[in-house]
Amino acid sequence: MPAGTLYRGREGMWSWVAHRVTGVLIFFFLLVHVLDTALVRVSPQAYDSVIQTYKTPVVNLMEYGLTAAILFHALNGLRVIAVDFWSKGPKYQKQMLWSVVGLWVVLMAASFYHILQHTLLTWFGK
Amino acid sequence: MSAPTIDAPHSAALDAAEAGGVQMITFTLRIRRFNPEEHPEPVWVDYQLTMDPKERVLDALNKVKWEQDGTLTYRRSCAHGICGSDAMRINGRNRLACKTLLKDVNPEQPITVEAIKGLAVLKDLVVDMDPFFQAYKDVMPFLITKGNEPTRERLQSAEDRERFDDTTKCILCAACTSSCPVFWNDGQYFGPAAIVGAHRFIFDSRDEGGEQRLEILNDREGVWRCRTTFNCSEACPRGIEVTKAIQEVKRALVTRRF
Amino acid sequence: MQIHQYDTVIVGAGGAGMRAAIESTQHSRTAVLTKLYPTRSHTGAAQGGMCAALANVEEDNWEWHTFDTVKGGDYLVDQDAAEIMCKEAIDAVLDLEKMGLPFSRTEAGRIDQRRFGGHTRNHGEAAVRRSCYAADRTGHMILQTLFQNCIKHGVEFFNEFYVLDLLINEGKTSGVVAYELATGEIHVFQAKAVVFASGGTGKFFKVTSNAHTLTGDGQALVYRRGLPLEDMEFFQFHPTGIWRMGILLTEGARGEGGILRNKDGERFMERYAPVMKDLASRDVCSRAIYTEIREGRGCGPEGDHVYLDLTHLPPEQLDAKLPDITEFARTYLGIEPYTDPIPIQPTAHYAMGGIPTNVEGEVLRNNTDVVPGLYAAGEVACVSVHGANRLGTNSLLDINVFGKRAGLAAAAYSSTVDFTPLPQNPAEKVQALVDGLRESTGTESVAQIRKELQETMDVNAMVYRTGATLKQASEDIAALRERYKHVAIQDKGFRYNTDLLEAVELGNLLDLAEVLVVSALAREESRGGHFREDFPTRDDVKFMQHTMAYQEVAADGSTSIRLDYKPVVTTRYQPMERKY
Amino acid sequence: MSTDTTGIELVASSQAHTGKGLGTGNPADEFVIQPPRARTRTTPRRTRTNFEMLAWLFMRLSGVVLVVLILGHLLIMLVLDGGVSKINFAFVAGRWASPFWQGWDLLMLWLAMLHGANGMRTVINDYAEKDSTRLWLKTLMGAATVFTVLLGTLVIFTFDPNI
Ligand SMILES: Cc1cc2nc3c(=O)[nH]c(=O)nc-3n(C[C@H](O)[C@H](O)[C@H](O)COP(=O)(O)OP(=O)(O)OC[C@H]3O[C@@H](n4cnc5c(N)ncnc54)[C@H](O)[C@@H]3O)c2cc1C
Ligand code: HEM
Ligand code: SF4
Ligand code: F3S
Ligand code: FES
Repeated sequence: MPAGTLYRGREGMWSWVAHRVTGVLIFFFLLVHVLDTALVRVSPQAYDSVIQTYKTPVVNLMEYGLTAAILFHALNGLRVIAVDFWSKGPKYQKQMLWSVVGLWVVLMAASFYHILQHTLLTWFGK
Repeated sequence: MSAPTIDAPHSAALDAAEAGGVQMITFTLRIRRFNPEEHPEPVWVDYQLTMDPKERVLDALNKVKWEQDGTLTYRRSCAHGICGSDAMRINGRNRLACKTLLKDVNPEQPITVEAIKGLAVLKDLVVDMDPFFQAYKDVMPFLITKGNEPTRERLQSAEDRERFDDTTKCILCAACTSSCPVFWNDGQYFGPAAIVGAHRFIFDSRDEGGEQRLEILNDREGVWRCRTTFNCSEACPRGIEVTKAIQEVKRALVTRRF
Repeated sequence: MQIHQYDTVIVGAGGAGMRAAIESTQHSRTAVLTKLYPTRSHTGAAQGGMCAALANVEEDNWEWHTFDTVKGGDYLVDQDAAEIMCKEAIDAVLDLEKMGLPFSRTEAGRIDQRRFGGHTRNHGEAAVRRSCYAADRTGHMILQTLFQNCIKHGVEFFNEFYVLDLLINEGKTSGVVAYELATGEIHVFQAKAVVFASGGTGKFFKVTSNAHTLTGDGQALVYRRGLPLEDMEFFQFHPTGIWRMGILLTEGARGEGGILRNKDGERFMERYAPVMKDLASRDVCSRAIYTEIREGRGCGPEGDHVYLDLTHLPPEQLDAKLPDITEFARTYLGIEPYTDPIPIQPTAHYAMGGIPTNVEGEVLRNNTDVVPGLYAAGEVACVSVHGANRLGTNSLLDINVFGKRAGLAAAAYSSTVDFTPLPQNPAEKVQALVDGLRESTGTESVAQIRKELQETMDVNAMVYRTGATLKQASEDIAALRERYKHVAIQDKGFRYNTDLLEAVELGNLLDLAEVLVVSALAREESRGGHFREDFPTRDDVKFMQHTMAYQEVAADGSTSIRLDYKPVVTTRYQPMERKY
Repeated sequence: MSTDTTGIELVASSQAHTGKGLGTGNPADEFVIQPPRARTRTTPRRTRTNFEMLAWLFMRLSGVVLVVLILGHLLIMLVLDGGVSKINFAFVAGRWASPFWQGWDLLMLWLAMLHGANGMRTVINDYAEKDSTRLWLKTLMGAATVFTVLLGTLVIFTFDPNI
């Protein structure tokens, strides 16, 4: 696409792009997640060995990313629902979006240690 | 004879508006030109202009056409935002060229101008509007009533009139529809303008065709395709709360009571 | 070249064209040819309202409306036509309401009405509420509603088709020739009846409320076929255009209580029109403004404008009744009308003159006879209901009343007659015109000639005119017409060649400007919109008649203008001194 | 003097602009910049069912419920006592011993998968240009969904902590 033909949408458009991207991401993750959990039917060892790989720093970080995606999708999803069903929703969509982002940042910061403690512990020790 | 005078001091804005001796600026207008008779691919062309920053982008286009390159092609008529001819993408966003002052689109940088998205580009800034109008026609945008006509006007309270006021302002400029990401993806979606057109009648207390129109918009390509991206509301030069109108139609469909 | 056959062809899809189309489509096979998508027509720019003596809010009747129209037109109005218009006004408004037009409403749910310039109760006693409106978007609503009803009736539109010639054969209408913008192709439309509704011609002035596309195409091509143009010297200058830009601020603003003020803040209209004050008719207000400016009481550093003051009106009232024009002030001037007065100046607005028709919309080829099958309605036509000065709101009325009449008459005619054969090589003239422009090797620029035309018209043929200024304009136009012969265009293509069409339109403007100036020069009196400083009074003995201008073509192909006069139809009202 | 129109083909319809160029035979028409998919006479296809509306409603309702289910799930799995480090077979076994958590996870699985699948359907509809591509993608996605949902359900119901 020749440069400049991008549409410079505003908050509403970019939040939708993010919502869509995170939605698709979660969907694919979910497929994998059900598969790995299904291993509990195969044998405890198989399950535990897969879960073990989840505890590596790389996957742990991805987990953090996934949480970020789910959190954003969930919060923004609530915003979309508010736009749909609350008559003043469209008017306050931007304020709601910034609240979503704000809440998301807070929650992500709060869960930083909790989710990544495993990695932090491996890397930096106690 | 009493001659009431205005004693309010001149505001700075009024002084600015009336100031003599305009400060001209020189800037670049970057237009995405496309003329299939000459070249099958679109190209960006830069034009240097010196103008009063309080003039409109349409004035700048006119200046290019009249003084530099007569082949530049675009639609325009009223030149004050009332006819809907000149929706185009200015600095990446849909606007009416005649309602956009140069000073408001940062003339320090090149100002980019290109055709609206999602409709076939025929030449320069001219797109094929027929699919757009077809979608509008498809929602039956005319008053539908049953029974005998009254001899005088139909009565309508001021509140009932106010209910659909916002969507009567539409000038069918297509700025909204061509800003909608769902519409770009495939031209099948009815698009916000058609829904605005339907809304204007669905919420008119005199109209009795709301049910039919709702049924039309209940289509696979109807209101449900809207992803609430708000590009339409941002783009509308008439300040119509387009997304809100769409949501009202959705809610009317869900409740089917209005 | 393609040939099409339709019973009725309508040229133009503004208010008049679409109103005609709604009628004629129901009775005959109709095509509407329009150089713009219908909703782009300039009817959509009309703001203030459409008058009808509905008496919804105050006592009123159509006879008072007729009187105001006749007086407003400085007694040059054909009174039989004015009576029809004012009487049918009531149904015209009700028809629109039934078609779905969202009028602003009264408390009781009826169509609301507001005051407007020159509209009075009981023959001039006081201002009356007669104008039906939808905020300050009345024209927009009319245009949209008519378009919507055209969709309902399945009207067949040919969008972006420029009609460039009228075909007359054996003295009867046989069709039109059009140029398709998208492809550059020429189309011949054979038709039994043709209705011209192609709108105004304001673009020969620089400061104008008119759209870029109002170039008088209809008037010009009919005129070149040897048919007369009536009263072209009467052009209305609306008092309140945005300073320098000409964008209109409706008279409804003064109807809602807005006041004109000079640089001292004085409400100067009290001096010029003690009764109606700011709501005097437009010619009176425009002259008053220019007098203030000339006498040094204009505003701004150059003293070249006055103010429209709305600051004393409650913001809620402005939001509800005048939302668009307040937005214009914000967008284009960057000022806040709640707190600042708006700089304004008179702006070229409306052509009272045009193609002469009778009350059925039939086009006259001289003072008495019609061209069978040819109709005109709207601003392109001159019925004449506006005489020397149109009252505000009477044009939206005109396009509805006479648009409908012309549509009905055309359909009735075309269902009784056969096609008139097309002349030999029907597209010859248009082909020659576009080929000539495409292949021209001249050096003159369209934009430059147009600019000079607009400048001379603004200086010499505006609100105040004298023999000398008009002669100057006439010489300038003659020189520009000469230069126009060597005009060249840059776009030689076929697809969307707007360069070519701007050149064609300029040709029309030049011809019509010449007619305006020549007619004005001959009218040695002041009446309505035509004010001669060298003849400042009305002369009912010599000039109580309509000007009829004909193009005469000499053997060598050169053209000249022949003026003739047509009596005014007077029924009830004898001319009186005109005071507001 | 007149032109005889009997032999000439009369053109009656107005412009046939359908987004497929101007249809005038002008070679330049091939180069018109097309919209992604032209709206034609046969589209949009009227559906006349409430499917889209129900799907839309389902997205919102399931969304609200999922907020509770998924955020709760995340909280327990990733945040509370020890995060991922604590997860192993025994932990899962412990949870699924209770029908409450069985129900929770089952509902979460179904809602999330149906919500996700419907969301993916929208995405595919938007971006797949050809009808056949669309069909393929949707079939693939549908199959994956059905498989996953069935597998997950099976696992939850037939889970045996003493394996
Ligand atoms: C800013 C403004 C405000 C106004 N406000 C009021 C008001 O409040 N009340 C009132 O009564 N009047 C008002 N008027 C006047 C009134 O709006 C116009 O006179 C009236 O709308 C003219 O309508 P019309 O149908 O004759 O022409 P238009 O609406 O101008 O339509 C002309 C049509 O002809 C077509 N056309 C032109 N040339 C060609 C060609 N060569 N080939 C094919 N088609 C062609 C165009 O495409 C267009 O569709 C206002 C005018 C202006 C400019
Ligand atoms: C956590 C709670 C969730 C909420 C509140 C939520 C909310 C929503 C809402 C309201 C929509 C509709 C958006 C629209 O119509 O414009 C949506 C779309 C979507 N959701 Fe979710 N969702 C959640 C979880 C999930 C999960 C777990 C998945 C993946 C399996 C998912 C995948 C999707 C997808 C793919 C879309 C379509 C995106 C689009 O069309 O742009 N969502 N979500
Ligand atoms: S809703 Fe607004 S943007 Fe869309 S067509 Fe109407 S006026 Fe233009
Ligand atoms: S831009 Fe499109 S997605 Fe909806 S909110 Fe507007 S129609
Ligand atoms: S030219 Fe009419 S809207 Fe811009």
